[in-house]
Amino acid sequence: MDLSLTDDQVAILDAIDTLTRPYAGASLHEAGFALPDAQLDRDLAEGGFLDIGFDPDLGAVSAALVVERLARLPQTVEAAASALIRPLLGGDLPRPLCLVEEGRTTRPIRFLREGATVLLVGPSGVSTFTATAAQVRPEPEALYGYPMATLLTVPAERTLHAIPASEVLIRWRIALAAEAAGLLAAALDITVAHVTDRQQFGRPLATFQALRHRLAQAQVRANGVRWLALKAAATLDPGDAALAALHAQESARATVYDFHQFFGAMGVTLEHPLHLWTYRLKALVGDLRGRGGQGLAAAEALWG
Amino acid sequence: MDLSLTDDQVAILDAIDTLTRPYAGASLHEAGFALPDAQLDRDLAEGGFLDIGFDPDLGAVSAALVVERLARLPQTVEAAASALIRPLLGGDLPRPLCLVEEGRTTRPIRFLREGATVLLVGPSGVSTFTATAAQVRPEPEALYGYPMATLLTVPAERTLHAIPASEVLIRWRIALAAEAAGLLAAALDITVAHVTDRQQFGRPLATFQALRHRLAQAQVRANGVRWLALKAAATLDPGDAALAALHAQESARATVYDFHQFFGAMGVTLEHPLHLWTYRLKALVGDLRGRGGQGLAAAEALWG
Amino acid sequence: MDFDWTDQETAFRDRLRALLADTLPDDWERFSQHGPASPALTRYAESFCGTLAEQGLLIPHWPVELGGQGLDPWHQTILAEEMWIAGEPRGGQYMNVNWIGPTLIRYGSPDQQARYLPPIAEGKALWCQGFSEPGSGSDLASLRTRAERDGDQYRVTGQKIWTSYAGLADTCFLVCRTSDDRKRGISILLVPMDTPGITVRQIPSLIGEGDIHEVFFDDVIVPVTARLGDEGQAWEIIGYSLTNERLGIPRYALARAALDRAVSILKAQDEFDGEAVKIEAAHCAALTEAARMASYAIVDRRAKGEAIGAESSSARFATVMAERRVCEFIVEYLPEALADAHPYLKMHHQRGIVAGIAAGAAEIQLNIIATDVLKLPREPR
Amino acid sequence: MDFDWTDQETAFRDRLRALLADTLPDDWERFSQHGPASPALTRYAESFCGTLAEQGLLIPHWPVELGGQGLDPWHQTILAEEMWIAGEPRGGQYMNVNWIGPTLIRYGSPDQQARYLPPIAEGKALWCQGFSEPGSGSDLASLRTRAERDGDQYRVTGQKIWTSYAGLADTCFLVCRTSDDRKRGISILLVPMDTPGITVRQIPSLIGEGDIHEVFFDDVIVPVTARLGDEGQAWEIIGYSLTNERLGIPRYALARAALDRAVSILKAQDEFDGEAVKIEAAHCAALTEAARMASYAIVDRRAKGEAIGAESSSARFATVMAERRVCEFIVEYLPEALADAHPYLKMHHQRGIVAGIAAGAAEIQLNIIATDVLKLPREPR
Repeated sequence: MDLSLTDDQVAILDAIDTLTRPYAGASLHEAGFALPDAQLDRDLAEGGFLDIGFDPDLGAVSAALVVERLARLPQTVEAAASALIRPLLGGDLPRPLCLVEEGRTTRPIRFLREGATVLLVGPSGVSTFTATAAQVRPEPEALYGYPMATLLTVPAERTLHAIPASEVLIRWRIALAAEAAGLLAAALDITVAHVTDRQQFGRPLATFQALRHRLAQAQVRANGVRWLALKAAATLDPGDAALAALHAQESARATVYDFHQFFGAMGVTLEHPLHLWTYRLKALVGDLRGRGGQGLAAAEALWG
Repeated sequence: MDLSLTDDQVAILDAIDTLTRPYAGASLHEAGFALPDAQLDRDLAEGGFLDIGFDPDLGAVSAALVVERLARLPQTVEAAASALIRPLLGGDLPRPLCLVEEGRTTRPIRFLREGATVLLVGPSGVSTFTATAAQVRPEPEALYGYPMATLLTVPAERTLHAIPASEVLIRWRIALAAEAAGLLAAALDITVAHVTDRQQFGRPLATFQALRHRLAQAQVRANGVRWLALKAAATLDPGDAALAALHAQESARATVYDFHQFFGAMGVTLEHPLHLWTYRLKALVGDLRGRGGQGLAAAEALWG
Repeated sequence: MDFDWTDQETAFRDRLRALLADTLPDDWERFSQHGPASPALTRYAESFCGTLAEQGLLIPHWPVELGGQGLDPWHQTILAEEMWIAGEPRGGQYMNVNWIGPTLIRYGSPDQQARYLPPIAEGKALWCQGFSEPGSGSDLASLRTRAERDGDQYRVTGQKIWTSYAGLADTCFLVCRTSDDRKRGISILLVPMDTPGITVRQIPSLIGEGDIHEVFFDDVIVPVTARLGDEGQAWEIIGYSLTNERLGIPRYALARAALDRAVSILKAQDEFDGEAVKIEAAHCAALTEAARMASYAIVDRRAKGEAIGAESSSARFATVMAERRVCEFIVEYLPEALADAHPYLKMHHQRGIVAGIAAGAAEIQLNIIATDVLKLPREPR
Repeated sequence: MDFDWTDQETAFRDRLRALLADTLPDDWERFSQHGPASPALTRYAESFCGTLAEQGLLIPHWPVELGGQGLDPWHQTILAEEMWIAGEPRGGQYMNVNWIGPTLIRYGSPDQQARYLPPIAEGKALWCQGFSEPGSGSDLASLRTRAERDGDQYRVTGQKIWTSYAGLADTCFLVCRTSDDRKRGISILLVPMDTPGITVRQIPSLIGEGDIHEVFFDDVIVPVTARLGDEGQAWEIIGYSLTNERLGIPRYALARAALDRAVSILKAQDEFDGEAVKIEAAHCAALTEAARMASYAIVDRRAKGEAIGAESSSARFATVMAERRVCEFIVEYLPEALADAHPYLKMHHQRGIVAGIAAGAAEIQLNIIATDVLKLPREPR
């Protein structure tokens, strides 16, 4: 076992940090509910950062590392599906790649817009289509911190992919966990900064033990989600993937409330960016039928 | 609505307090895993305290109040089933009354011994029998804080009772919740006393905020379990009963760990009585298929 | 013990429900997604509260001599539950009738009562409460907005934040510092919001347009006659107000209603079929009902004229637990609710997520329970 | 990043499993319900550790020059996991090889090393650790057992509590006070347990016979040569010991093994069929694997010779979370395990329930994470 980053991985993450530095420091005043950034998306795509999963020498672990790192940004980029699932499908599909589970096609979908590739996965197989304007209803009032839209119809004519749905679900779960790991880390970071700065009763909030312990538990969870995501990316095992996604969804539930608690009223303003991470975490909690869905998948894989 | 005790209820609880005062103050040094007390049992039975549920003027709420109060004692008495379920069956069945769910007859059973009445409830109906020595294997090493035994065989010849199983299950859940309410209150009381007394880092443990907040949450839970149990006893509604039992089992899980945490090593000695309440709570957590069983019953009753 | 409603209470609840059904517009559920403090809801509330006042349902719990009917705390609770379940069509006026009015009745001068009570009773007033400041949230006694006495007037300078309704309110219930004594140096001024020197800035918010503001006081001149009670009496007056709002909003009731709505939607979609969703819904219901009963235990004592103490913090924390779990249930099982699919559930989420921070943070409730219910020795300061 | 075991590591684990299967008696699972500190297990451990020593598996991670094979932290972890999963047949000797021996190697005098290391290496020693006192648990620096210097000896008076193995141990690793300086006034004495003036009282316990004791020191005379390191050096020495035990017992491994066992029993009983039980089991597995990976991240750094800091507290707390949930799973779904039906699961429960209080309470780990990982400003004292 060797749990250090390889030299390649260090170089990739350094390059991402360099590329994203101007974005990380952007003014977030009145950032709105979501914060998409077309320029950042282009920069990342052109830099090849979303194609790392296509390189067999780098593989899914490196792709997961990229996803985790990008999820820490206040801006949102469709990276998780592109980096981790697109390699299964071949490289010529237009981004963003939007994941939809059969039977849940009426739910709001992250990054869906005209021209996006929609990936439909379920018992009847794996298929894709390019969304038209008529198929898409944008949801600008959605609270989730991602650009979202609802799919009005699913076209009968779709490209079928000769890969098992189970392979897509494994990678979807890994993508979810890797993205959650980055979101958790960023939300934790900003909350730590806030409570260190914010004074109540004549001392920083961070000096109150109950809060310290709850943030420490959030650290334990964020760390666990990250490791489970990376391990699952390494093994591509269905049990590992389901455990990683389960732990991610459970940890999102367990920590988001606390982060907002510690931010107090500031956490519900659009002038502070907390929601850009916490509401994205909320959006991930319902994926693939929520914790129940991941739990059953894990049980099937582990003890089925 | 009138949530005060009636004069009768006040009088009954006062009489119980008077009767049990010598027992409440008993030395608990090396009390062992469980602490049954035949004399206390006789005193309570002869005083009629376990027959209150037979009196239509007093009814199930008063019986639940008795169960809750007795559960606070370090000694254990089979009160819950006798006080709340026996009235359904008629009064001539020998105590203790031991509850067994069909399909789960091999699980250890509280208070089971030769001569006890075993009540079997399930889809095939409600029946009772008097246990013989040959049917019973005592479990002196069971950790649960109750005298327990395993039923080796279920006799074919049993007394059938012409009451619906659902009626028994409603009262079983209320009995469970009422007993849990008393156990939670007593475990909370003794933990509060301990942390107030115990010094660490030069001050009482009770002055550490993280611990204070966790004990405060335990208070909220104990209070909620008590009210849900009493309300369910008043309505005898299947939904109310299932919610009360669910909240009791969930709250037992949520608090028992903390109580032991705050007692530290003292909580695992037999010289301190904490386990007499916490391990009884553990025993209740698995009843009627645990939280899943109560949750499904509640969902059926509320939204079925 | 008796857990039943009286016939009179049931009839009162039925009457409220009928009135809501008759009065609220057809698109009310979508409309009520705007926060209770939004301009849209504030305008609607004036018409709605007028209707309530006509029907004797705006201040039924006030004393008869002040236009009320002297109804007991159970009726007050039923009123609060039904209004909150309905999305609080009274808007910000719920504060007026629940605690600002009663506080003025107790502490107001005859002039203040004559000026402020009638508009409240008619459903025409809108107040905002100037409590929180940028450096002082849970710790009210640390507030710094100053009112300097200058003859028969005060000169007020400072800043309030998170102020709901400030953009449209006519009067501010302003807590400010008149001396350096931490608690006894605080006084209350009743300040018309059109007084020169007051500036209001809306803060864009996740939970709805117009919901929260900053309010700046820049040499605002307020006559001494606008002071409520004595100088330095604010701590006592606020304590009294809190006894009138001890239980806060009956959030458990909306949480349960939202849960029931979510379940009915899931059933209609054939998605209330697995064990996981049913068990999670049951946990939510257990928490809402535990919070309800803990709250009713306090109402019962108020109805009997008994003193209410720290136990109300236990009921409040129970309510926060319930709100949290219902919000999480909907996010997990009906994520489209937070987009545009189910306005009633979105409304619930928007109001529910602040349960733990509004009107006394959940952690403050835990402190109170630890110290005053469990009688644990205090933390060192 | 590479998450695979090497062939050598896999072979090492297989060899351990084969040895355990060959060596442990048939009734081992029932037998191992007695705590690792029970007389029965302590006696058995002497024979078992003798076998391990013969096979070169007792101290394989010690330096070659001291009889070990210099195996790296990954092998040490595999050894610890397999032994703990098996119910720790080394009994109390696991302490000897994991930290008492290595501490003596670093700080012991030549005489001390010559006296104490060979019996440890042969599997014949049993130590107890004199740390906790009635008034001093998590706060070690508050200990009060005094060692008064008197020429070339110390006179020790005081009381230790919760002392595992004390009833049968031959030597005590005693932490005591040699001056009033809170941390620099603490020293370590290596005290034969048959020294006059030592009295041991067994404390009856939920978790097994003989598991915990009080130890009274009444004018116990200990030669100065029995002091480990310098006077006042205990704080430093204990700090070093902790780096050798930073991760503590690999409880996640037994928790996962117990979970798998419980699931297999439930399946055999046709009770692993509903969603609820499966989802709860999956939550348990997620926590055990999260704890495992957090622990491996630390092992990886140790294997690379990097300094290990507060991150190990994060792994330890993750382990406590996992232990707790697995214990709760078994109590809820297989309650008979805590009676007499499934000795392996009862053994797990008995050892698991102290995860949060043994060897640094869970709350202490959270303090460390808050201060040293998250870098939050400290609490006021």
